[in-house]
Amino acid sequence: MSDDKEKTKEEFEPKIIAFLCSWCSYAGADLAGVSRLQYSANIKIVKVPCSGRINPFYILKSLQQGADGVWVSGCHPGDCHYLTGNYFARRRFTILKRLLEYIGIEEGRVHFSWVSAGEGQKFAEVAREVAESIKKLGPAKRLVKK
Amino acid sequence: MKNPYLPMSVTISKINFENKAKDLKTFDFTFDNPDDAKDFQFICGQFAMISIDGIGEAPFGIASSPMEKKIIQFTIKRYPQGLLTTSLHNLSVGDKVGLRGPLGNGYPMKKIQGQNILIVGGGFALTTLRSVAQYVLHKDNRSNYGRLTMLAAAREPGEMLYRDDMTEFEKALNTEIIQTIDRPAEDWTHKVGFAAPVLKEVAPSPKDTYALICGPPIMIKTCTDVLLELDFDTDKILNSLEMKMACGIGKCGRCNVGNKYVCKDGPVFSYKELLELTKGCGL
Amino acid sequence: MSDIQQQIQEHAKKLLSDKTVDLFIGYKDINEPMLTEPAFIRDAKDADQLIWNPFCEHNLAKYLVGRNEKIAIVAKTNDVRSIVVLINEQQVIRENLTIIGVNCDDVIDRKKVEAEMDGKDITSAQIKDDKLIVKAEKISKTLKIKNYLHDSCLDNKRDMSEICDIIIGEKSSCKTEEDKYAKIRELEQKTPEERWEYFKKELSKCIRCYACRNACPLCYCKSCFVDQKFPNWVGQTTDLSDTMCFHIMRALHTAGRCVDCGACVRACPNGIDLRMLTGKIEKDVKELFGAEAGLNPETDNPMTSYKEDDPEDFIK
Amino acid sequence: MKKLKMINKKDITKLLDELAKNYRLLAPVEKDGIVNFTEVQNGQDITLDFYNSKEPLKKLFFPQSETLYCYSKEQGRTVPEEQDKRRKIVFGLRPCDAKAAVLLDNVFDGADFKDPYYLEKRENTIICSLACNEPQTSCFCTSLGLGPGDKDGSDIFIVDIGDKYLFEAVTQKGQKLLDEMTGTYEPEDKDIKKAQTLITESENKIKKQIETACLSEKLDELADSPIWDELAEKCIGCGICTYLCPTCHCFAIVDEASDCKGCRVRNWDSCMFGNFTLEASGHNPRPTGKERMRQRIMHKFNYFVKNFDANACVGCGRCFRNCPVHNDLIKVIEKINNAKSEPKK
Repeated sequence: MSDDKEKTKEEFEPKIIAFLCSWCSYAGADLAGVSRLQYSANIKIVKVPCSGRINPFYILKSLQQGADGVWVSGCHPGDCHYLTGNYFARRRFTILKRLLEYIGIEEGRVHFSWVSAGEGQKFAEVAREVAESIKKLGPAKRLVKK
Repeated sequence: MKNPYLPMSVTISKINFENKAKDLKTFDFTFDNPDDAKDFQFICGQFAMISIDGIGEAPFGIASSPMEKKIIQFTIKRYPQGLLTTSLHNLSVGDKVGLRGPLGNGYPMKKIQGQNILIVGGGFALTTLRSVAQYVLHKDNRSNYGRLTMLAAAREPGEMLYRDDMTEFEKALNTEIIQTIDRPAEDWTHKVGFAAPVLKEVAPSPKDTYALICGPPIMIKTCTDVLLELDFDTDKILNSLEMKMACGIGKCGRCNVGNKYVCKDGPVFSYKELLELTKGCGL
Repeated sequence: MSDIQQQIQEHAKKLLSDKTVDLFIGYKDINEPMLTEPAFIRDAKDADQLIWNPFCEHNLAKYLVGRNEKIAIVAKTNDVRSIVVLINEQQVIRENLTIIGVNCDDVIDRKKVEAEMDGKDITSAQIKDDKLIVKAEKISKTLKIKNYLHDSCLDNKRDMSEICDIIIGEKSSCKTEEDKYAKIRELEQKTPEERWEYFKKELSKCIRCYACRNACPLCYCKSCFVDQKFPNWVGQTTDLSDTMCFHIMRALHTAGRCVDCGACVRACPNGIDLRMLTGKIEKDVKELFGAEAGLNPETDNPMTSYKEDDPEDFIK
Repeated sequence: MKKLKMINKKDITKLLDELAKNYRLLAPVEKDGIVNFTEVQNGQDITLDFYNSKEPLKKLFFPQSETLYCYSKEQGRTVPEEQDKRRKIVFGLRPCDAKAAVLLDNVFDGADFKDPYYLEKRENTIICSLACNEPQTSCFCTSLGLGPGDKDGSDIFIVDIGDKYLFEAVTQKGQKLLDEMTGTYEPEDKDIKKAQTLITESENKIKKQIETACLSEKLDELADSPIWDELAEKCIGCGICTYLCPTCHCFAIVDEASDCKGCRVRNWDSCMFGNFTLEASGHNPRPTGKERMRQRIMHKFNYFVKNFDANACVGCGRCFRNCPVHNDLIKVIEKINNAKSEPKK
């Protein structure tokens, strides 16, 4: 088995990329921080104008460059600042998630969520859940470019 | 066996802007390894592959004269689509880049000895031609060459390259420098007009004269026609071509004109050679 | 079969001589066993070069993009659906096009026939009504054509006559009964490790020649994401991760547009079954959004439209 | 120091097992109906009953993607070393691929610049090629000056004469390897004669021909002829013909970087691709399929002839056998030879 299997799971610090829509989820993250809610530090946030802006290539490129997990979060359907951004994104994510799992990427690698600006609490919970599921899966082996 | 793909390491010693639009910069490089500097013997008109590790590599004409031993100069234009040129323009003094060369055949300075020289440069293609002018006007070489006439054309005054060098060249004896821009602009004292008509006006006699032309394709075509009208010998009209290159040593098969490679057998071809090559429709 | 060829030649002569079209795209024989080539006929007297047999496998819709002359095109059902997608995406002007739909359009899969001849080089192949007589150096076999057709033909029995301007051959009544995504559903049941191993084995055969991309009528981008350096989406090396990303990204581009014509599978020199990848997306789009590509020029692409109640069970 | 040796067919597996012990043995292996040269540890799972491999031998000396050098902040630029330095044996290669390696030497072993990556692998490999007793219908090597029995480029030349193989050492390298082989015995005259007759029989089986006598001059005349539009019309511009061709050697150099370390990689490239000559300014001297098809044919049958006095083609037929639209090189050359060239304007 590869050397990091001997390294017990606790030491493994996953690298998680989070694409957050700047109007809702990024504000949610701010609120979580302001209200001192703890969530895993391995989540590296990338601010994007809208969840509709996220090209599936970003998610694939992150997995290829060695991210152990990707989390995409945007506004709830209906209150997108650009009205329909998250509706298009939703269809795109549906196809992308099923294709990635079909190819063989483990179930808990890629996460999607709707977190509005006022849901600091939900943001922290989802963040913990994402970090937990990715830590359980261990370092990413598939699709990573050696 | 020497690895032709491994670049030498050079450091940027000076950067200055060449035009108002600030998308043309001249970089001065010094060699990190002294015996690289010794081995790097080049002649005017040769080029080198400048590379940034992780970004890429591309060919650039050497703008400084071979007589200049301490530094080596390149003038590089930033292209919006150009990954490497944009990255180069983001570098600052002290950064290191890779350099491979000298490559290509360069201008036949030996063959030109004893002859007059007519230089016709358009826009930022003046780089290797300035190298020729500096080399010819250097005190050790001036006696080997006849009259030097240099026509530098540009779209507007802000785009005229090496203006301080040209004021320097004007002082030399038996030398005439003509600058021209496409359309009149205020406080512009030199000529106005496209390269070809101005060339017809100022061109020296074709006898014992080599014409070195480099610039955008349309300028090369019109100026060559003018020179042919003045019955310049097709063997004495020299063009420096530019094509996309990857290896720079005639292996990767992409920069050929006919059966000759611009990187290895060129970039300088006489008009006579080009007529022969493009009969085989090389481009 | 030859009366279909007869009709195609007559249509070509008529269309070309009275100038309704400038170019007639069909198929030409190249007297090689089981092979034909795309034909571009511009004047009427060459019309008799046009042929029709079960080896006319190429999807000619590939040649329509970027031409603004008046064109007539011989099209099988899947090709017609590709043309519909191109019309829908404004790559082809419907008025400039005369679609000649050929209905009995089953195409023989050369790889299946070659597998029967245990590697020997096929020297001749003749059609005798519904049988194919194939000769190799010391072997001769008679095969029932029905068992050697392309999967993409078997899986996509559809009647597209109302889209076509001219219809040749009787309407194909049979519709594909059994589930066309059987192989994909079977792969879905397996564990992620088995699926990863399957795609790793398949895609490590890829030599990045881009025949799948260049044969596909949907891939008409001026500058493909593979050629872009700024940003460099996917590496050019044959490293498994780069190849996988290329094929995943290309498959995502066909979401809601792929008509499953099989041109990519036929073009691949190493026989990679890319329909297992694009088929998965085609299945998901059909099951989740109830949309199928290339049936009606007016419906827009499911990926550029949405419904309020789209499925979102996986979104936290 | 016998040049000729015989070995029975049933002992060939044992011989290969021994060779695999102290050499890296590459032999034709069939996987899902496709035969390719792969590294094997023994002689069991190889097949010598095949026409030709799908991918050419060039992939061994000039791999599809090869790291020129790696760079990092600490070590600067380092050229990767091949770990397993043992010599390689390519067993069962076809004579056309062996000849293709000689043609590629003109490019990579040039008088001006030598390619260290190619040459290191080239010297470290012994080529044992196997004569073709059964050429394919798409083979046309006889019209390129070689044939099923051509020994050029091989170190050991093998002929299958029914139940035995005749080994012949062609070069010094081959002789050294032949002497190391065990289980071989002296051939009789009738074996040598039989090998000769088999080869001439095989040569007569090749029906396809191309006329290359004055092809280079003809191509010069046809520079601007409209024939190229017609020849390139059906081509879809993929890279199969150039990637599977044993003599195509064009490549691109690309940098792969992840944060502050990475490497410069050389990948195969194809003149049929759109961005082969696309410049940063957006100008492309070969914008459409017509110029690219012209460049491909010109490079192989005109420029290579002018530069190295040989056609860059070995008649293996891979280019049109694998082409999605079967762009038959035989017919292309025929059309070029028969085309009338209009007077220069």
